Amino acid sequence: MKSEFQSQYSTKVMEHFMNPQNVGQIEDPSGVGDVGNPTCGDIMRLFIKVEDGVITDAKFMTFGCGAAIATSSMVTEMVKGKTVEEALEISNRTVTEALGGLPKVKMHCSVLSEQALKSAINDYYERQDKPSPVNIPEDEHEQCDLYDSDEEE
Amino acid sequence: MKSEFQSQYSTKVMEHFMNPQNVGQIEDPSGVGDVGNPTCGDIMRLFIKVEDGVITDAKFMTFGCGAAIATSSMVTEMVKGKTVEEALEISNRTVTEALGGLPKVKMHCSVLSEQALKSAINDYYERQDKPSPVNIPEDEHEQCDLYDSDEEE
Amino acid sequence: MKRIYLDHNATTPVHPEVKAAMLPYYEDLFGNASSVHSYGREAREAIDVAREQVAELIGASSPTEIIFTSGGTESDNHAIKGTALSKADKKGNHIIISPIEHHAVENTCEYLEKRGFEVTHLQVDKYGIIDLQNLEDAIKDTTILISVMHANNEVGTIQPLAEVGKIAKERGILLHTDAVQSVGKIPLNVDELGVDLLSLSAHKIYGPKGIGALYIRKGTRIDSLLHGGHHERNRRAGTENVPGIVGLGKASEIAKKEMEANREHLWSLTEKLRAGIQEEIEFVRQNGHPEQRLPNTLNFSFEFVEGEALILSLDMQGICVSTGSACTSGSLEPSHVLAAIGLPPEIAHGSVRISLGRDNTEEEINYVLETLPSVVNRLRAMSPLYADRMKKRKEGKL
Amino acid sequence: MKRIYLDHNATTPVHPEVKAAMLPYYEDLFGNASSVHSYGREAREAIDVAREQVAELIGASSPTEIIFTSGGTESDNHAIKGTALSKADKKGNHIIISPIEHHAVENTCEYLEKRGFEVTHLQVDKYGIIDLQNLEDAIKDTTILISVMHANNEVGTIQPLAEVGKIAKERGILLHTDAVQSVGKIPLNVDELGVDLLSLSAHKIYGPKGIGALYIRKGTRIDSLLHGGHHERNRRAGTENVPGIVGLGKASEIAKKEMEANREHLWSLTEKLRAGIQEEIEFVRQNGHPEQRLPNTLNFSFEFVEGEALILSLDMQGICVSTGSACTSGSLEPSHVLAAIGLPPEIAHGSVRISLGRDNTEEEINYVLETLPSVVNRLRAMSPLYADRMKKRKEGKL
Ligand SMILES: Cc1ncc(COP(=O)(O)O)c(C=O)c1O
Ligand SMILES: Cc1ncc(COP(=O)(O)O)c(C=O)c1O
Ligand code: FES
Ligand code: FES
Repeated sequence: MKSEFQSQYSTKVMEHFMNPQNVGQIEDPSGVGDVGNPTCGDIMRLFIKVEDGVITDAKFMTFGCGAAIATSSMVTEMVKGKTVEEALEISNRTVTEALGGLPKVKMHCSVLSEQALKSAINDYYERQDKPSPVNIPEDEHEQCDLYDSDEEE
Repeated sequence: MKSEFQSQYSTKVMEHFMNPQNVGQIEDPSGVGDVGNPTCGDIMRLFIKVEDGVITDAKFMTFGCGAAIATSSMVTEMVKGKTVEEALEISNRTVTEALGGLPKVKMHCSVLSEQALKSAINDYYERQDKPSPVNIPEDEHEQCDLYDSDEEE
Repeated sequence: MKRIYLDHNATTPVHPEVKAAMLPYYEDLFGNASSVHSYGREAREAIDVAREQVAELIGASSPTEIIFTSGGTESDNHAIKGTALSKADKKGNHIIISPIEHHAVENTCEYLEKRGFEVTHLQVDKYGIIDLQNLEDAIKDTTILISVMHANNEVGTIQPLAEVGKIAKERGILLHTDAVQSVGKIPLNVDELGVDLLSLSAHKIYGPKGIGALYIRKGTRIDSLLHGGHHERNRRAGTENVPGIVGLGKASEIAKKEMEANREHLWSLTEKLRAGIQEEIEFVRQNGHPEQRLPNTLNFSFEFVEGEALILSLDMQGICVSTGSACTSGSLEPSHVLAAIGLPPEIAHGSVRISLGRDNTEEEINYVLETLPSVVNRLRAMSPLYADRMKKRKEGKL
Repeated sequence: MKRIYLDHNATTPVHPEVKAAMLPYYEDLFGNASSVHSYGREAREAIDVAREQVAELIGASSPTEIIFTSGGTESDNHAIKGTALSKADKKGNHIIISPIEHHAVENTCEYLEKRGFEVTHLQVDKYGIIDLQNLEDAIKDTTILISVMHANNEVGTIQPLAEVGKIAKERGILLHTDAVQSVGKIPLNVDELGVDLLSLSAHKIYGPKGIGALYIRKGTRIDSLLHGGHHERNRRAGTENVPGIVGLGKASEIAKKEMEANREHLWSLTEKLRAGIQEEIEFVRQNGHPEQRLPNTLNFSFEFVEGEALILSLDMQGICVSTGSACTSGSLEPSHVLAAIGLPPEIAHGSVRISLGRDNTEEEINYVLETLPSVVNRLRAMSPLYADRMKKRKEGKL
């Protein structure tokens, strides 16, 4: 009940926001995903290094809110050591859960992290000229302004 | 400025309310005034005794608010010792002044005291079959509900 | 002089624990609940707790059904105008209210009437209770809202609201109740009553003035009254009154905890007072329902005297009571509630409401019973109406 | 960790003297100001005093021109809807507002628009100042109200309101101003400004939350927003929030007395801060007018970083500031004020409002100047936008 009115971040989110893991670029990446829109205040750029079908490294650069930075950090942590197929199982829900939840108004930031990951994997397939099995999820909302539409007037 | 928002009684009003002068009836009055309307919550009955054109005694009975009782007391005090002609000079304004003012919403109670006095004097003239010089003032307001009409909505 | 306060339906002192709960939010924890930084988070958390406390008191199934307002008046205005304006042009424009509603409901409906809405006033019996058949008959296809108060502020009568709730539900009409006087005083559950909208106010239950709440049942869509920032999930704009909200929350918690004890205490004191008055004083009528009433509220008409003179005289003896509702005391209208229960105006003018609170004692009631008769007698001794009546009695005409 | 509060435009702590003035009205002097008995009279007197204190602060010619409300939002809603609904069907239905109004004005107008009113938004220059010719051109025969805020809450820009007042008067149109951010901070006189309606709020000037006032020039007739009892001379129903009103009165008195000293203090601190930021940090823009601004308010855009991330990071260092207005921080819309002054959205997203208060010290400003650059740098180090920009610079493309 309480969380419905809560617009606060969990301790886990704040940890990843203050000490984000895997910030930076990979010099010679296997795939790069670049999603978001500066007009809406968020851009996420995710780099993966794939060796023998396994993601051995992941890095990110993000322009965005606290949740965007924390989910970027979390998603890069989660993919490392996974096979590409396993990585495709990661969704905005699993990222959010790993962070101990996100305020309702910040859910779309976790969608962004899923998009960034999938688009990096997509890029990995394309660079290899392989058909991509990836379905990049659409952010359900077209406009930047997400809060209003969800709530009562 | 302050008094516009004040709905309180002056010390003088409270004195006359708590210790009203001249309560009662005159057994053999020279004139009686009976004004007001129980439906509106106020009735004032004023008795005068006139000897050689001079008001030698005055008494009242009042069903009404604090201001009604205080103005009754004050007006009976004011008329005693005055000639009938002098008594006719007394108005709701002079009664109110003698009481140190009244809240705006209570001004009509002082009108009632003027009406009661004038109607007693009128009665005095009529009992003597003399033409009455008295003009009994009309309460400006026809309904009981006076407060609203005066104020903003 | 010691003062005896018997006007708790007008307002109550803030409970010491409520005040203690509020104080930190003025200086140390003064943040704006919308702020992202730590001051804002502290304020937000305090509001969340208070919302649950209020939800608990009225049995709301989720705290999200509670929005905070500036008091009972705003809650009433919000519920009624919010429904009217959101439904107008669509479903209809007809509103049904009881004839003994607080002015916050009545005058809001009057305002809507001037703007093209249709308002039906129900009838009540001599105790102030509405008639359910009369309600059923009043309903039209265009009826969008029924608003019936739970307990009356002047006479204390409690309505058969659960029955109203059933009718409203059957006919698919929203039901609002002004529960400002019943919340915290008698058990109350929004589901059992079947209400969609419920108004309450903190200062009637030992909370601070200037804060109240509106219960809005999940799924009920009404227009906002105050537009602006995204506060209260877009339903009530304005920087949250954090200390006030905390105070309302705490007052709700205490009211729930102490309700049973207070009810018994108040019922026994009021019964003693009622019996004493009826024994000691002639020409007195009790107004309102003798049993279906708030445990703290009594209303009497003392014939031949005027109410303001009576309460001023009592005030001089240290006894604080009121005529009808505090809101009309500045005006000279006789109470519309007393008129609706059929009291003739001259008798309505002599009415006094005595509303007790948790701190009143038996000793205080004894003092009132010693003092009241002589005060009434003093005023009757100068009343021409009383004189006439006594004369008739002497003449054997009565 | 010591916290440095630099978000005074969101809300302020209650001044210790204000709190001390309020406290007696919770327990000992808890009466309902409408009550006839002694508790009521004590409350009434306290309200009378407060009304004069507020009237004094804004130069109203009579305290009867002040009504108390639940805050700035209610005052804005009351002024605008009250005018619209009282004039509609008679004079016209056209309202003119600036494009940088607080949501309490903007969303109220948007609501009215849906109900058939016509609303014109003026233009502003890059500092946020309206154009008087543009205003003259916008006026129609049907214009019933102009609403232009005195000082902006996000960027601090002060409008040439006295000029607007002249135009409004000439054309016989009511002028409302939202002066929530200017009252108590800069000298202000309702007659010199020529306004008919003015909104203010206590919690922005070291008073309590949940209380404000609306100035209504004598003779201005507008509809009520809250209907009910005869409070506030029938213009605003609801049991008066006595402690709140006393607090607003006291805060007004103190604001008047301390205004000059505070202005100087705040101006010198903000100038130091502004100079320091512009010296220490690259890619930063000041928003709002550099001179025609509130003495306590600065607004900067830090390019390539997002505002929420920046204020959260500062919060971790004990520095409390905000992005734009506190009311929109829960939402993801970029500020409409920054959009109106022509800031591209991606830059608007990196904006921070720093609003100082009477208790801030030079030491605190020094700490901010030490901390802010590294916080900005940390976020830029993870920003893809910054990386791209640096790459271009290295490639000699800029
Ligand atoms: C039944 C009822 N409804 C509404 C109100 C108004 O509440 P508030 O004074 O909080 O505006 C009151 C009290 O004044 C009341 O008794
Ligand atoms: C310019 C302006 N107008 C109106 C308001 C609303 O005032 P309140 O928070 O008292 O409702 C605020 C502050 O939130 C403001 O800054
Ligand atoms: S990145 Fe869009 S709000 Fe989080
Ligand atoms: S007698 Fe009518 S109010 Fe005073």
